[in-house]
Amino acid sequence: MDLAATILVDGLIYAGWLFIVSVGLTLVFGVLNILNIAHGSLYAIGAYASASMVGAYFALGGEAYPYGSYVAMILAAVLVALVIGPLLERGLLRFFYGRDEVLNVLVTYAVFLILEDIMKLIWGVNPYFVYEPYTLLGDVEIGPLFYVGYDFAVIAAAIIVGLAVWLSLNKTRTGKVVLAVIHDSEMSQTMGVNVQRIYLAAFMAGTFLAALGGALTAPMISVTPGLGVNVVIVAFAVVIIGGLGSVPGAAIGALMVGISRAASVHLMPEAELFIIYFVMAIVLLFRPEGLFAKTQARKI
Amino acid sequence: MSKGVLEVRDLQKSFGAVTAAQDISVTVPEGGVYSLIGTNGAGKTTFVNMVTGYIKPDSGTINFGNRNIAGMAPRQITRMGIHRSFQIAQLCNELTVEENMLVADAIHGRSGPSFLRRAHSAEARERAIATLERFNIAEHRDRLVPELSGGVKKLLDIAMAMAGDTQIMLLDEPTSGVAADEKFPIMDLVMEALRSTGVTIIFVEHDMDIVTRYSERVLAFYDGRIIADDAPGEVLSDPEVQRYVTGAPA
Amino acid sequence: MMKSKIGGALAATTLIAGMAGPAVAADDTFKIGVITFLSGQAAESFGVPAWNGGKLLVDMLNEGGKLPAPYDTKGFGGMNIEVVIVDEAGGATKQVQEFRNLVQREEVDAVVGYVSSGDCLAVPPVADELKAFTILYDCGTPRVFEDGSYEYVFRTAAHATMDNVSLARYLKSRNFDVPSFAGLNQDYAWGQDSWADFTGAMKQLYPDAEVKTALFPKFGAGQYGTEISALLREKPALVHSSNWGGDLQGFLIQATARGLHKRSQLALAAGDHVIPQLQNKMPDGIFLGARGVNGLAAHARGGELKELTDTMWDAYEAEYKTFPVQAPFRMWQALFGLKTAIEKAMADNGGKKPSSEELAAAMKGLSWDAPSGHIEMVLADGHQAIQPNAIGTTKWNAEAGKMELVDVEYYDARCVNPPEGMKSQDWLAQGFPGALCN
Amino acid sequence: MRSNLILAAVVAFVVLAAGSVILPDWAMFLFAMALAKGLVCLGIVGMMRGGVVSFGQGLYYCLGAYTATLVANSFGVSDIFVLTLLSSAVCLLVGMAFGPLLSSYRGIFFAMLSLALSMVLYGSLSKMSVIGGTDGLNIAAPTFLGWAPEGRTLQTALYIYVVAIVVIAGALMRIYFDSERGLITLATRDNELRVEYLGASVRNVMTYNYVFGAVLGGIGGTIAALALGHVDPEFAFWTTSGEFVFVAILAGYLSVPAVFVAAIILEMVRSFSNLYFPNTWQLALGIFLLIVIVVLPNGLGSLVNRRKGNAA
Repeated sequence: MDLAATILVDGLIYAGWLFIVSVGLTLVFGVLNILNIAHGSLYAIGAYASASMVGAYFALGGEAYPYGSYVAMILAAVLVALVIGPLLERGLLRFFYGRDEVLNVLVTYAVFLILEDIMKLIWGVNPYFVYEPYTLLGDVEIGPLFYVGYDFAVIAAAIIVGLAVWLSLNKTRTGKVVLAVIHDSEMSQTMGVNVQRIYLAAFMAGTFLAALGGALTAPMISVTPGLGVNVVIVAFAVVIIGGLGSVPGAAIGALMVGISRAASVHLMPEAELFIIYFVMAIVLLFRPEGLFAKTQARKI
Repeated sequence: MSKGVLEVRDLQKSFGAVTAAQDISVTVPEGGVYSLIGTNGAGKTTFVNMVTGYIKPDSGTINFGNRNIAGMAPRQITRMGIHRSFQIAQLCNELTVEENMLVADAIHGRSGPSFLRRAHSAEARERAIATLERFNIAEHRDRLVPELSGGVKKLLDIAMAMAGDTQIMLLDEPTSGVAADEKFPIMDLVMEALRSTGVTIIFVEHDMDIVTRYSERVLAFYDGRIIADDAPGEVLSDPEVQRYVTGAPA
Repeated sequence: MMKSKIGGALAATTLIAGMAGPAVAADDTFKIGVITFLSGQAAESFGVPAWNGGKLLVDMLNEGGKLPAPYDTKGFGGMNIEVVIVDEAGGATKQVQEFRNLVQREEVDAVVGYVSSGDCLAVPPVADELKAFTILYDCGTPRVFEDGSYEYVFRTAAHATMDNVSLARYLKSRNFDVPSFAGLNQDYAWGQDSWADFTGAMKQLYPDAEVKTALFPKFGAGQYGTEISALLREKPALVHSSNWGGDLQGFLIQATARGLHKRSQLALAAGDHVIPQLQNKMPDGIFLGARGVNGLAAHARGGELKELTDTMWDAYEAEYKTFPVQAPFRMWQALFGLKTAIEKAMADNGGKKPSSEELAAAMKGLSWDAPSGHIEMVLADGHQAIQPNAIGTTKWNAEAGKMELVDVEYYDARCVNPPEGMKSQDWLAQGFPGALCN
Repeated sequence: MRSNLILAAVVAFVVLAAGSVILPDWAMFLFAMALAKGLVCLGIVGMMRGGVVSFGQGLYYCLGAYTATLVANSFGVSDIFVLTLLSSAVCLLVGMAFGPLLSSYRGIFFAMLSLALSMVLYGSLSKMSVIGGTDGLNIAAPTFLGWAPEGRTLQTALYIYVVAIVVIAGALMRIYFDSERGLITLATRDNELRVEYLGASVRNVMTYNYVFGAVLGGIGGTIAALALGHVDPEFAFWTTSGEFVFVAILAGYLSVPAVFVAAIILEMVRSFSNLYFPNTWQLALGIFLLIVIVVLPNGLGSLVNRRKGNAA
């Protein structure tokens, strides 16, 4: 298969993963106006949870229906969202709404540090493996190259997540309210929207998406401490490029980063490290608020 | 043409489908008090915003001091002597009234703002307080902005705009957000303070009593156009103005 | 006058600092500071297993008589061993501060530590400044003693050049045909240096092998899909990787799933430590080293060190339910070296607890036996160890249910390490002058 | 008023310098490092007064450190004054190059763009094996106008040097904060529109603060490098910058000395939690950060320097 096609496929696979890990970040920022550094930790927790769940699933004789392991993975993400989401939002973040953006970044930085060690206390430092789901879907042969079916499942998952988020934002009543809050929380408050519940819902959704990212990644890596550190920076870049708070932006950002990274790995490996910051810098130079940023004119 | 004259020619501005200004042409000679009337969205504030650089006109010229200032940055226009106040008073909420004044003083201060000269120096504070006294708000000097009444905020907003040498002063709804019984006292204060400096005054106003009481000339806006430009009496008795602006016969 | 108020606050903090008094080690205890990774990526692969091994050995020594001679005496020269452990995570800046705290606040008698090459470069100058006896037990970069020379600093493990030279020699001695090769290494000094060493060695042994692509994914990237595609397209005969820990595990899982190991021979410079986790997910037929005769290679070696090796091996397996990989072996050889040096010094000074000077004098040019073989401090004027190395091929033993190392080749220390006074890069460039291979 | 400042500076210098006598060696080193980092944070505080926070001060911290190291290693310059001057000059130039570019960004975008810049430096340095890549480089102990102390004397000399620079920089920044431009900066944080309509350039304000931050960062980096004897790309990593920001927030923008106290407190907490909780020091640090943010929303400075009227 010719190079361009390879780059495209690799780029899409990576972009799919990127989108899943960043869309939650952008959603949370859009609604709570908090750039959540702990997003990476939630991703890691999702990975650990999924590893444990799938492990347990097979330990309880899941071999009979191996495909059930995918359900276990998603359940893991749901579980993380249900437990940690409310804990963080109700227990901590709600006290910082309306405070300075950068201060809030620090709050989540602290959360990030805390979660890093808590994970170690729960799961120890030894790696977890859930290899099975990764190979379950067999190989896909494209020209001379083998891909794992799972890679394309990740792309599919990304598309489903994207559609789900988009639909629930634009086609449901709650979603419309969320959009209203994203646009202007004070105004929607005066309109009698229960912003508190929206915030909680949004944060739990964000947590779920982060955890899902981790859960889906778990089978292709060894789940070890320090997993989240690198993810969050990449996710930042993606949502900054796409425009903070914009779901389609996250998608475009993921595609841009994914494909340009694939291109650099194939064409000039030495540039891989920079490519993401390069894309980000270029975009911000021409669109200081990112591609799809919400821009409200100020009334004077 | 003398330096203080503001000469506006064929200003056009539209936001998407909405036309906010079309063929706006008007000459404002030096000195005197002018008022802009019109319903909301008629184009008064757009006019003020274009003259002061907040909005860039699509086309047309704004000549002042022998230069076309259309599309210049607000601070450049301000430096040329066209100052403005705001519908919503633009103040520094974390600073006291006096400090707000000191900011204005520091910027218009001699030889540009300095890295070394103390902002709270005795001279600076004297100047600041003097200005505050002219607007009769000196007693609030140590209070923070959020503690102030709407009227005092308005006065401070105008007082800050008056720092430095002002040739034209645009007041965007000076009495909006001011208690009804405060409106006239405040207008009296402002007019007295401004007239003494001989600046040209252009103010946007909805209250026709205020318009007739204070302005020598009235520009009536409708649908982005100037539909009348004359002495208050004439303008307010103009049928078109009555239909589109004041609503009822004066 | 807020400045002076703050000044007061500052004086207060000063006092707190002053009050945090150190616990001075008595003469019947020998206090060592141990620095290794307890968090972050390197914890799981190196830091924690290393210290598990270390803790085990310290307890055995404090009890005494648990080990074959000459290590059957109690503690260090009869002194009880006390340990202060510090997490190595956090970068060289933090480590330099922690080192000063260990020496000046905790007043340890010796420091044993450092997996990260960055830390190994940053600490020695401070160690000399403070005249603190320091053993670097794990880190790889040759630069430590090739770019500098230190009085009180010793490295009891061979530097990383050995790993990739051995790998290249292994290919040659098994006359494996390498028309072309590619590399996937972590994008930081370790990966970059390993690749440089490997290509350097290959240039000597396989002059006309073509270098396909050199990939340097970000450290901790986790996702290698794109890199693997690139390797699959290039079809090199051999793929070299010095990845470790999660990065290596992730790469192997994703590479084997896509059949890279069927298309190209995988050669892993330091790969042994992921076997306990990957088990049979590690494909057969991979060439791998353990940065010394460590782990499986040591267990398979036998010889006169069998008793010592098996004692440690069995104790470790009993305690931690898994076999020891490279990291504990390197910690052991450091602690055995320290024991030997202390006891030598005490023999010279009449049994007193040795000072840093006496320890340094004793350690210089020392040689001793460890489970990983005979360690000799012969490089860098007696400050840098050389040790034998081994490379083998993975083979899953289905019935035993464990991974084995077959076709293991052992290399003498002097065959895969440069001679005294020669920088490893020059040694590679000049075709291993003075190498003594059996 | 000015006499007060001078008096305060003298007091601060005496108190700090006293440390060279009171403090045990390890603490003196810790203080020296903390003060050096404090200089970087002072730069961030300067920007905070204008309403922006740089998450990329590691860029200048690292740039200063590498400039000093490379100059020292390749030209054999070891004089601390020369090295400090050189690296602050380099940072000044780089700051003047990026300042105007960044000055039109605000809030999270300013933070993230500055972060991206420092991460690019981090990446580039990691790639340059010639200058040690991620392993970094060592730098020899500095000399002071030809005087080459060793051991405790060297530490003391370094410490006194840092203290002197801290006091001078602190006093200068105080003068700037109290100046007309200082007040305009505060006004900008509050209401940019007003400042523009008073005829001042907001971008200009932002640029100055950024450039000052760059120079302070460079000086801090140089001193840190000389104290550590080692530099590596970690100096520019985002977590390094994150710590600087934390110190700045912990200190708040009201008081200059608070910045350095905050820096010292952080170093203490970090060093002790490292020793007493080797396995959970991140947890300890994180909890400490949270407590501080909750208890002191306006920073340490608000304890000693309530703004007029802010008392409520």
